[in-house]
Amino acid sequence: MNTTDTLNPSSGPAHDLHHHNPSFIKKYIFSTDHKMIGVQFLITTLIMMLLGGALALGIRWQLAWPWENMPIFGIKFAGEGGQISPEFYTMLFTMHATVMIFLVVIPILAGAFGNFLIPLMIGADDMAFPTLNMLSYWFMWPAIFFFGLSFYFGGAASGWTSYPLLSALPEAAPGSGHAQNMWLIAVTFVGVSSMMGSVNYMTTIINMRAPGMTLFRMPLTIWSMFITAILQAFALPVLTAAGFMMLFDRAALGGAFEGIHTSFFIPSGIVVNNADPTVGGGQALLWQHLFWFYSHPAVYIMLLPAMGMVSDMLATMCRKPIFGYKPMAYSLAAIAGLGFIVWGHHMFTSGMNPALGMTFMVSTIMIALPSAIKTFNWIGTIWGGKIRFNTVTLHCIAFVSQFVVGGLSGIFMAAVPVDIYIHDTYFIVAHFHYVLFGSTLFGIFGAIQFWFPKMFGRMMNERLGKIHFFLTFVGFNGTFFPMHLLGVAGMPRRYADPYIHPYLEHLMPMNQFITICALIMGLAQLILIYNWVSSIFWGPKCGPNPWNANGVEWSAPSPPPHGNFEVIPTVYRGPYEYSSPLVQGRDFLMQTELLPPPEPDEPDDPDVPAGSAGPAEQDAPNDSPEDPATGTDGEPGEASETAAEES
Amino acid sequence: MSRIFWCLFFTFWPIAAIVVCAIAPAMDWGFPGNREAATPLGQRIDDLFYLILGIVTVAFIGTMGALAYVLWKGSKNEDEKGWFSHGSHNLEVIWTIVPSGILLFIALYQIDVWAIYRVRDYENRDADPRPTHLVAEVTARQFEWRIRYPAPGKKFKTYKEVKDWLARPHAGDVYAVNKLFVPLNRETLIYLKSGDVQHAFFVPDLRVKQDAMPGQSIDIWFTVNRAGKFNLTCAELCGWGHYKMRGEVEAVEDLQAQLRRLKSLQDYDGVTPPEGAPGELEGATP
Amino acid sequence: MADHESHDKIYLRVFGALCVFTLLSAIADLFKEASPGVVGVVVLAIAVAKAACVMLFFMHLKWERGWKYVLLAPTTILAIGLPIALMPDIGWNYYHKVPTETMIEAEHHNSSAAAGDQDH
Amino acid sequence: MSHSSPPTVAEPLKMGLKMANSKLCLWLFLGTEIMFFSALIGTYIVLRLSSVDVDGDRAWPSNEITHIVTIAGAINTFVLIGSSWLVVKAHEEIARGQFKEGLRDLLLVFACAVLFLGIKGYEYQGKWTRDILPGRISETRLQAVEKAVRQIGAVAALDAEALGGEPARKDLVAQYTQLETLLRQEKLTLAATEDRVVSLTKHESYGPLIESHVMMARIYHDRTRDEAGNLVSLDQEHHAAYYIPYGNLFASCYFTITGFHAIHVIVGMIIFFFPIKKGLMGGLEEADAQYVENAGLYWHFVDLVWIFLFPLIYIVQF
Ligand code: HEA
Ligand code: HEA
Ligand code: CUA
Ligand SMILES: [Cu+2]
Repeated sequence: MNTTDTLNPSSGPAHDLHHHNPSFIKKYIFSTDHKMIGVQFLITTLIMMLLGGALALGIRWQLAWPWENMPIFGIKFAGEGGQISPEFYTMLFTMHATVMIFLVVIPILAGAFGNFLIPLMIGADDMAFPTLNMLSYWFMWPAIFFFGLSFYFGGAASGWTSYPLLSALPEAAPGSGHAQNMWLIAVTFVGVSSMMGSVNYMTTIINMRAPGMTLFRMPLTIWSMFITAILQAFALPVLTAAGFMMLFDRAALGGAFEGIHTSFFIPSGIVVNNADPTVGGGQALLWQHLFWFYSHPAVYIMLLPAMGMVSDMLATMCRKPIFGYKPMAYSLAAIAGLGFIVWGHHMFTSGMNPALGMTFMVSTIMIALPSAIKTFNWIGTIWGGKIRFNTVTLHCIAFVSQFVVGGLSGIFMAAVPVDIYIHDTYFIVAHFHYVLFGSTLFGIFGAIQFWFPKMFGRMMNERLGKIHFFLTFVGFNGTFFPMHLLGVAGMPRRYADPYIHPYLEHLMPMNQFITICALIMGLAQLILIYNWVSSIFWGPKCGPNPWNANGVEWSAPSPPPHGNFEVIPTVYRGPYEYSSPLVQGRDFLMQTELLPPPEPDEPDDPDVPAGSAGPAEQDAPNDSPEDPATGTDGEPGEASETAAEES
Repeated sequence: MSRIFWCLFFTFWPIAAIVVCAIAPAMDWGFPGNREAATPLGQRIDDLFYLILGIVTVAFIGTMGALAYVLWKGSKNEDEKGWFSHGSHNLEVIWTIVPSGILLFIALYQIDVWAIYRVRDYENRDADPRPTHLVAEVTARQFEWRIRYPAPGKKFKTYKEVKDWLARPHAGDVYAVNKLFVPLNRETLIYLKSGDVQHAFFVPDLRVKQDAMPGQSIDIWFTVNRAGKFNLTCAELCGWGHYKMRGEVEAVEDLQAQLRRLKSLQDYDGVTPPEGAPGELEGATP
Repeated sequence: MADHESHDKIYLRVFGALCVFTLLSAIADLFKEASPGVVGVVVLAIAVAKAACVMLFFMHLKWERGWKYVLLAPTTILAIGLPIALMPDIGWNYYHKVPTETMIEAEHHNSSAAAGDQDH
Repeated sequence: MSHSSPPTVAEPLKMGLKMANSKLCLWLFLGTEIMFFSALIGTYIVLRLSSVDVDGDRAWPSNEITHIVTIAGAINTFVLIGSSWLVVKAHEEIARGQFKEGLRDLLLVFACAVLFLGIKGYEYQGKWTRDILPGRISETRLQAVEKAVRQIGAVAALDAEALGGEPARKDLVAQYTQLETLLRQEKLTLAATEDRVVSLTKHESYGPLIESHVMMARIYHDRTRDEAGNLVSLDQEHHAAYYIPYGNLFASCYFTITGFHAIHVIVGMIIFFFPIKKGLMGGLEEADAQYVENAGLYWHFVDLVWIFLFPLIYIVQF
């Protein structure tokens, strides 16, 4: 029931379709329309991606030609003659990772695509709380501002993992005193933004689905967004708490508060840079636990939405129902569930209790299982399809294959004894770029192209798209595949100049090769940006459903008006009825299409109980004996029962 | 046309990946020095690595082969529509059970190695003979390794004695920086500490890595079975000079002789010349 | 929602129970020198009982539908699991803690802990 | 479904839970809050457990030393419980249309929140005056004496007038120099240094300044006066009380946890401010029951956290 909160302006009546023409500022800047917020997120994150990439190129420059003057950027950033100093190098990779993770991947998935797609795909007119949604975007800006300040103060310099005491004692990393504080504040803002987003998404998905959109008729994108939101809601507060603790540990106050700071992570008797010995009694290892308790689920936050979107895109482009819809949904939930109990695999060599390490190892290895199920089901989806080899498809296939590489390298590290050797070497760097760039970003590139018509009512250029794909794929593998070998050769991460160690000298040519490939890949991104921007203005116009897809979003006009749908649509079936024998002359059957009455009971659809297609039943979901969403909180067992009874 | 190109593309690149891996050892892109580990434990780690590499290669070829196959089939699909199938229960079961078997095997198979590397009966450590193998206490600092050996000839009998030695400096201790001597073919026990931030003691040739946690003293043990000098590096970000914490571990037949030499250098009062040539000064604190 | 009066009564009774519980913990506190272990268990049990009262009645969970389990079961597991998972590493000092001045002083200190007066 | 919302006649077609979006969202938000406090409290528990002395025995400072007053905590628990009860009452009354009673109860809730913060502030103040603040606590005897000498140095740097004339200043500076010298000999003369610091407080002109500025002297005196206010003899027991092993860790946990809890109380006050304002202007309506219910849920959560903090911080010895 939709009780109107008179005191809460953000939850107005859900179906108010009388929207008046808003002013420019309300429409494009402080917009509460989920689509505009999504686009705002998208633009912001794409710009940030360029920035993060530029920082990466700085890293690569130093590794290929250590201590040489860096072209272009060197003059801007590095001070003395454009040379990268070791401090600057530390700051480079810290900020590279920070920007890529907190300002690109997380906000582009949840913020941009989550916002744009959730209401459209479930057939709602907007998010449950549009104002909260807007705030979640605008809380990104303080985050960006403080990250910017962090740059200005010299850059946080303890890696994106910020292990104490390097990060907790200002004296330990001279020059990054304020920068580290700004970094922590910024991360807190990202946290607040994500928290606001995630509770909003969960509420929307649970409560705002269009009539007939049962849980098991939701596209996998929605499933993945939902599960991601759960992960965020329950893992992120821990990082926020830890971030506050570290901030208080670092506090340097004056006046009556002189000398007050906490000591959660600071043990006693530590002498850093000839300062007085610390008094504290804290535990440095504690941070790692709290940090990874968030940051491991975070890597799945950075992957699951891409998995969901790729599933939708693959089904559409192969003109085939998704292979094993329910296993796909369950394995998403399983990854999320297991994702909460594996965080210790980042700490195998840190001096953790070996028994605990053993537990974490077993759970980590087992998390490959749901991933394997998903991989096989994607391949199954392609199997027997009528594949359209367009840019979207290529990116999806790249997603699958690169995920396999990244995932399989994860198995090496999950094996503790092997991790003893490869921990903190470039093997790790290879692993996470394969999963973060190779899977997630390829998925995102595909999704940009796929939903572009819905966002702007125009198509993106195919030829440019393919060139971008080719260069990115080749450049990507050229960059990151050799890093596995660097890792096995024992090259540690975060080294400004590995070649002072004799056993690494011979790896310089390989590093130069990597840098050249990274440059190619970086340049290729400019093609994407060009393609994206020019298509907004000059791309060919398209109708509501250019891909002949099934999802609810494709029944809205392109781009959808404020309020999305003329009338709130009714959903009659799952989203993957491609090539259905029920319709002749075309190979798609939209979720919102009402087939003529003599229709049989859709015997081929295992997910929809017989007789559910009739509108009569759909009209009275409130009378159902069970709440349909009772089981939605990552407990698929319950969900399946209740959802089946619902309609 | 373009379909064929992309099918070839996605068929070709996994092959390229495998070829690169296959030629890697020949190109000296493998383990450091292209040699096996210099500790028995490291050799087991290598074996595990190759075992996982094998399993993973099979999985890789399998998935990439399947992917290439379905792509080729799909690109040549002349039917009006795709195959209307929502999946297969049997397949689903197979590809859940088979990988879970493999994964469980990997998980259980290696516990043993981990146990040898790390697990120790702490309840009974007073009875544990291993503390008596104590060789040195290594303290990582920004940006060097400080090493303290017990006085030459000193023997430990119980854990309590070891604990006492660790608690504070003792007369006769031998100090060194960035150069650690360890005995050959005998178990070495090192207590690792950090003087400031977190570091990690990483000797690639020995496949030994352990973080130095501030506030803790962590024991590592290994047996070197190849004489020679090994690079010691720092594997945990510890500040701007992280990359230059270069040290060396040398396995020697007669550790005590080395300690005595270091000791005499340390006691050198500037008048009586120490034994040995100036060249041997390396590894001693001035 | 028919019987508001009875709700009011339930609330009052719950409030009374909570007050009694609080009093009990305050009383238990007096015995903590004698048997700290028992007192600890007792007051924590009281806290759980109090929390249950607040959640069931004041937060209406008693009258809510199935979603309460779906939301609260995982949350509770995670919330309790986190400290438990931290225990082997942080709580129990698996490795040797480097002895510091503080720890050495603490040794003498404990014997003379009860030095202070109750004011504050 | 909220058992209080009035039955709606024509409900819009809707999937999902029969529950207001705002309430659902609030519950989810409480889930995140639970995790937040779980991290803080978990940290406190494990850090406290890990605080051991050289023999591995627990060495967390006792309540007496850290000035934890159980009775204050108990009263605060009572205040919060009472306010929780008042909230549900207010909710019920507003839903029923008894706005006057509802408003009264809301006002009482607000008053309870103020009272809670007042008691909390009183407790904080007790820590503040004894410098039981994170980062400022001496954990060893040496540190405490060093700190005392530093503070005497600060007093000695004041101008002559404040110190009661030029001769007094000269005397104090001389004393300070001597203390410095003593301190450099470290442990050998710790006791002597201590005694000297205490005796400085007897000086007729600058004695009061020392007593109020030098933390060690103050705590020393607090603990060693008899009924008549005279100093009694100093023994080993009293030496111990002005330095607190693991005191900084205690203060870190204590202030962070209770501080975040207090912030939540303040946020709760802000939340209750709106319906109160509306009520004072006579504008409460039945539909506001939903808002009050949601606000109440939040408030009960704040209460819940305190229900666990009270035993964990004030009572349990682990
Ligand atoms: C999107 C992000 C993402 C994803 C999805 C993953 C997925 C996985 N990760 Fe990764 N990881 C990161 C991002 C990610 N990781 C990052 C950023 C870091 C470094 C952080 C830092 O230190 O800075 C990291 C670090 C990291 C470590 C720590 C290494 C170290 O520092 O020493 C470990 C160790 O266990 C690990 C393991 C795994 C495993 C087992 C998976 C599994 O989920 C993978 C499962 C998938 C498959 C296995 C492939 C598909 C399956 C098949 C084809 C079936 C057949 C396979 C078999 C039978 C084996 N990761
Ligand atoms: C989503 C996450 C993500 C992404 C996309 C990337 C992308 C890249 N990363 Fe990153 N990386 C991380 C996450 C990511 N990385 C993380 C988490 C770490 C760990 C940090 C740590 O240790 O703490 C890391 C660390 C890391 C290292 C290791 C540093 C070290 O340990 O010393 C290296 C080294 O080569 C590297 C390289 C690259 C390269 C070449 C790219 C390329 O893909 C980039 C390609 C380029 C672009 C996409 C943009 C193109 C821009 C231009 C052409 C310039 C135009 C400029 C303007 C308009 C301003 N990364
Ligand atoms: Cu020491 Cu890195
Ligand atoms: Cu992880």
